[in-house]
Amino acid sequence: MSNKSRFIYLDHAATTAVDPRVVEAMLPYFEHSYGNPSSVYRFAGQAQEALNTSRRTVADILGCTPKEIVFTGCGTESDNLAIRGVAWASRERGNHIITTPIEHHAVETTCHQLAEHWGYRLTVVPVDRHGMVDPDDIAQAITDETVLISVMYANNEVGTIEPLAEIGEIARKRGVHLHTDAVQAGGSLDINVDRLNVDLLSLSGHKFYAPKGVGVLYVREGTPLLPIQTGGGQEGRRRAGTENIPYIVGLARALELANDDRESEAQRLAALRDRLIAGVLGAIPDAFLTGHPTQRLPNSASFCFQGIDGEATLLQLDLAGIAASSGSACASGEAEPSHVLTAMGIEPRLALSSLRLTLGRENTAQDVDDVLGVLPDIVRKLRALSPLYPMPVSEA
Amino acid sequence: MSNKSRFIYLDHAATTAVDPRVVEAMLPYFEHSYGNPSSVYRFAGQAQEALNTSRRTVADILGCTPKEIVFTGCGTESDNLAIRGVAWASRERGNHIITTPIEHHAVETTCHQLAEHWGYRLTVVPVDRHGMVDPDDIAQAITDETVLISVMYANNEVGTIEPLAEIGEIARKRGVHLHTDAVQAGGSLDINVDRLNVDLLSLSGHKFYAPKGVGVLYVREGTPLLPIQTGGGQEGRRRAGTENIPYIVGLARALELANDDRESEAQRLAALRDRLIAGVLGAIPDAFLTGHPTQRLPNSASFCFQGIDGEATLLQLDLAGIAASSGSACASGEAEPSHVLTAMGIEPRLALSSLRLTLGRENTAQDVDDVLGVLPDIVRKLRALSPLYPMPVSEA
Amino acid sequence: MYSETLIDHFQNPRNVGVIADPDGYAKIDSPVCGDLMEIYIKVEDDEIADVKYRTFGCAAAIASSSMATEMILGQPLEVAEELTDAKVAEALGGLPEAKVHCSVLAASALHAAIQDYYAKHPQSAKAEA
Amino acid sequence: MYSETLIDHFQNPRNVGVIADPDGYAKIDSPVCGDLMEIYIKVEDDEIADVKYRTFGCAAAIASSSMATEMILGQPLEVAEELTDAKVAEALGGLPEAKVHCSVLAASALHAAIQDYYAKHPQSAKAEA
Ligand SMILES: Cc1ncc(COP(=O)(O)O)c(C=O)c1O
Ligand SMILES: Cc1ncc(COP(=O)(O)O)c(C=O)c1O
Repeated sequence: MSNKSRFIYLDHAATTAVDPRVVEAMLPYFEHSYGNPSSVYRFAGQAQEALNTSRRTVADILGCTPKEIVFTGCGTESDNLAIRGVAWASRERGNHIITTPIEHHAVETTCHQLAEHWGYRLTVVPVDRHGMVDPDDIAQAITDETVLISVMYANNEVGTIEPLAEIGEIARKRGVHLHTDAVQAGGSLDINVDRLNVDLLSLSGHKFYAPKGVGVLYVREGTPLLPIQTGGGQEGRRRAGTENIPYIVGLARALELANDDRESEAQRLAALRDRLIAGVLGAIPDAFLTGHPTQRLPNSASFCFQGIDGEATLLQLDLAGIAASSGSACASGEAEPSHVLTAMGIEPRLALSSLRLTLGRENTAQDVDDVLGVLPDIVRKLRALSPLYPMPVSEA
Repeated sequence: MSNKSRFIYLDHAATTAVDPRVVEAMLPYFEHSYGNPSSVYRFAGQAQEALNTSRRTVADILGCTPKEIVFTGCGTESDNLAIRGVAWASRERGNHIITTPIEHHAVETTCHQLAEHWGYRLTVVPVDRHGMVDPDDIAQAITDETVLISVMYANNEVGTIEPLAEIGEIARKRGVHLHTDAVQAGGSLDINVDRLNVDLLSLSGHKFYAPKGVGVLYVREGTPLLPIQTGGGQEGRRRAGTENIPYIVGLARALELANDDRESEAQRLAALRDRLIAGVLGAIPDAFLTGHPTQRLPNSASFCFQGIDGEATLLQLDLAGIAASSGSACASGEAEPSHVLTAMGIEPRLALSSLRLTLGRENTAQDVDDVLGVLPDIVRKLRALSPLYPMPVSEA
Repeated sequence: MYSETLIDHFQNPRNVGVIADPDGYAKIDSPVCGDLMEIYIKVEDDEIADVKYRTFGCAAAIASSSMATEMILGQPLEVAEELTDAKVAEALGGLPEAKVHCSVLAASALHAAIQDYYAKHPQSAKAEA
Repeated sequence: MYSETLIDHFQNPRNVGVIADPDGYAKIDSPVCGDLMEIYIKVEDDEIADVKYRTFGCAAAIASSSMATEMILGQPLEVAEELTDAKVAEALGGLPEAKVHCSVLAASALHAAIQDYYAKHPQSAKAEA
């Protein structure tokens, strides 16, 4: 195995390192202020206080009241609680759910389980070739039976940002609740729930430098929700289980840190992203940007390269010290073309060639240049091996 | 507020401090080996390896294969997954569940939700005055429709240890799956799944010096289970969500540490417990031990004191620097008498007087003696205030 | 969770006890949580000359009892009658939401004892009115 | 995840290319994952005199192709015919479970090319038998 000089992490959409300041904020709650926040003695007050403060911090950033925040065990749980929770609580009202074909598995599989096992009816509205949902399609799909619309805020594979505020307006007019999976947006886009017009919003700590294993579900007051994790009365009876205080503190601290310089950092990352996109498209023939050209996450660059397999590209990059992804991390091991790319009309074999590079806090222009220094060669080499790419004339 | 000399924590059944060795084991996975275990590059191999090793460690202690271990977000989730997961996966086979009246809310509420919302039929077998289930009652309750029996291993409020192996034998003979909530037993009792004869077993890290927010569900191979948290393919498709590697590593390390000196520590704690019980019953009139006199958790002493309210006792102890509980932490805020104590036939007002003292690793004989030094006075003082306790003759 | 005033009344409750031959008496159960308060008053010249109580309940219930009796001891009956749960809670430096019902118990018991006094002493000012 | 041998064959794949006028040829699609392999053989004296391939697929697919061709180059046809996916995987130092199908692709493609050779050269040893 080649041991290249340094390690460049370009898979921030998969997960991020925990920020040292976040670790520091969490540490007191492991060995010292370890009380169970439900306990009545004063010692547990330290944990209660940490829980309350964290809830307020998150609520302030989302522009909601602390009571509307439910801390969960991860982004997946937030999505599950939103969808199953609203669907179950609304069974008397209707059994129709509207969603998109580019949702994360946490939303997609949950909707499909509701359809297969519990008789819910699902409408999956299309997306265009940039992965964009048309709000009119949502409006068309709403029926008297519709109880929930779930449209992600920003896509994890191609970075496309959906027109949530418009969809939210339609949903509100028709009296249907709107959930958004904002897991990829948390920390980098505006997540004010009123500006977004949403009733439920999912976040996951590990996408913005908090640990894996903690999430948030915002639930607008008055939204029907049957708890899906039942037991004690924690989180306003919406999510049972002894609270994970260190991670909740960590999530709040991380969201606060991200929020502090959100706009300037987004600008910095967008500039790096655009340099990366321009560099790749300039140096590599038959390379395509996937996702929307402008309405995309500031840190996300995603491509398809005619004729090669994404996993082979990944391994070559890995051997060059660069961590990248072919799309969704949790789908890996599956060899199927991405459901997101095929929904955007990308032909299955081209979809298999996808490469996602997602930038983060520690990345620099040098990192981008280093990638641009090796990627064209990697693609050329793999194409020379490929029966799906024309042989260069000189060798033919 | 009085500032007594030292702090004595006697609420280990509510939660424990994270062991410094556990914190140390977790730390590398926050800032350094932070990869998403589903990612394909070599960097993520560190996280994958940690996950595999932790799974093996836990499996070895439970006496099962690594594939039978599902890491979850807490004990509550483990209980929910066991009950809802088996019930849902068995809908074709039957809709009857058997449980006990002394289960933790994580089991109790989940069973009741199944009954109320999904048409399952519930049989709650009785317990005797010591909180003990009679295996014959379970045998009687089984019908052709029975798909699951859930009986806790050791009760969190009164410490009674249930005759699981016998119940498991009956369940196996009748082809019904047996789940046990072993959250209070983890780290202190034998949790070998074959000796216990169980098909599903729940653990929660924070009861044995790992953090709050991580649990285990053991699922015997061949047990039907519909996932209740859906999304990516993690945990053998039984529990979606990016894995919380630091906590999983921490849980495994903590279980290993507890297992290393489990028997000697249990003996030490049982001696302290017995000294505490004898001291309380000897010094305080009209005091009763709740739970089984011998078949009880080594660290658990629980009482009722005629004529006083448990919460008042707790606050007096708190003011004396002693953290104790009136029963279940997650029920606090509720003013109802414990469902566990009333199921044991304890009259509601007596049940309101309950006090639970649960010992742990850092407790010493001195701690016990300090409690014995203040508790009788506290009870005497509160009784002098109580219209439910006869006035001392001298004052009358 | 609890104020220092409340803790003080809990640890050093005022006016605990019984009055052997009270002018007014009441025993009140809390419907919410099983708390129980027994209260005795002595009335002289339409003033609360003495008050004693015993309470079964949590710290908030005990402190509310103590505070309520202290607030009305030596007061004219009509002043005592104006005592409300909110005033008791305020005097205690506030109560956690889940504990507000405890102050209601104390105020209710006191009012019941005064009613009992009026019932047994029809010649008293209020009863006359 | 991958052995050093596999990584070596992935980074320096042997026998890549096409043969303009092959004696045997096959193009095989993996039903599992969309991988695709094209293989060309030249046969002389019932031996694999030359072999070339091109593969679309992951690292395991590419390395399996490389290893499989290396294993049969210069071998008698009947030896080449005995090549199995298990032997390829073993020579690569093992494959992760999810990648075993990649070695199947390489072995299948090779066998198909040999069949193609027999079909086109009915006078060959095997075809005669
Ligand atoms: C868009 C999106 N939704 C949901 C999730 C699931 O979050 P978690 O891994 O915290 O369960 C992820 C990432 O894994 C994601 O990218
Ligand atoms: C017996 C029992 N089961 C389940 C739980 C729930 O575990 P967790 O707090 O990890 O959700 C607890 C403790 O809280 C418990 O004591």
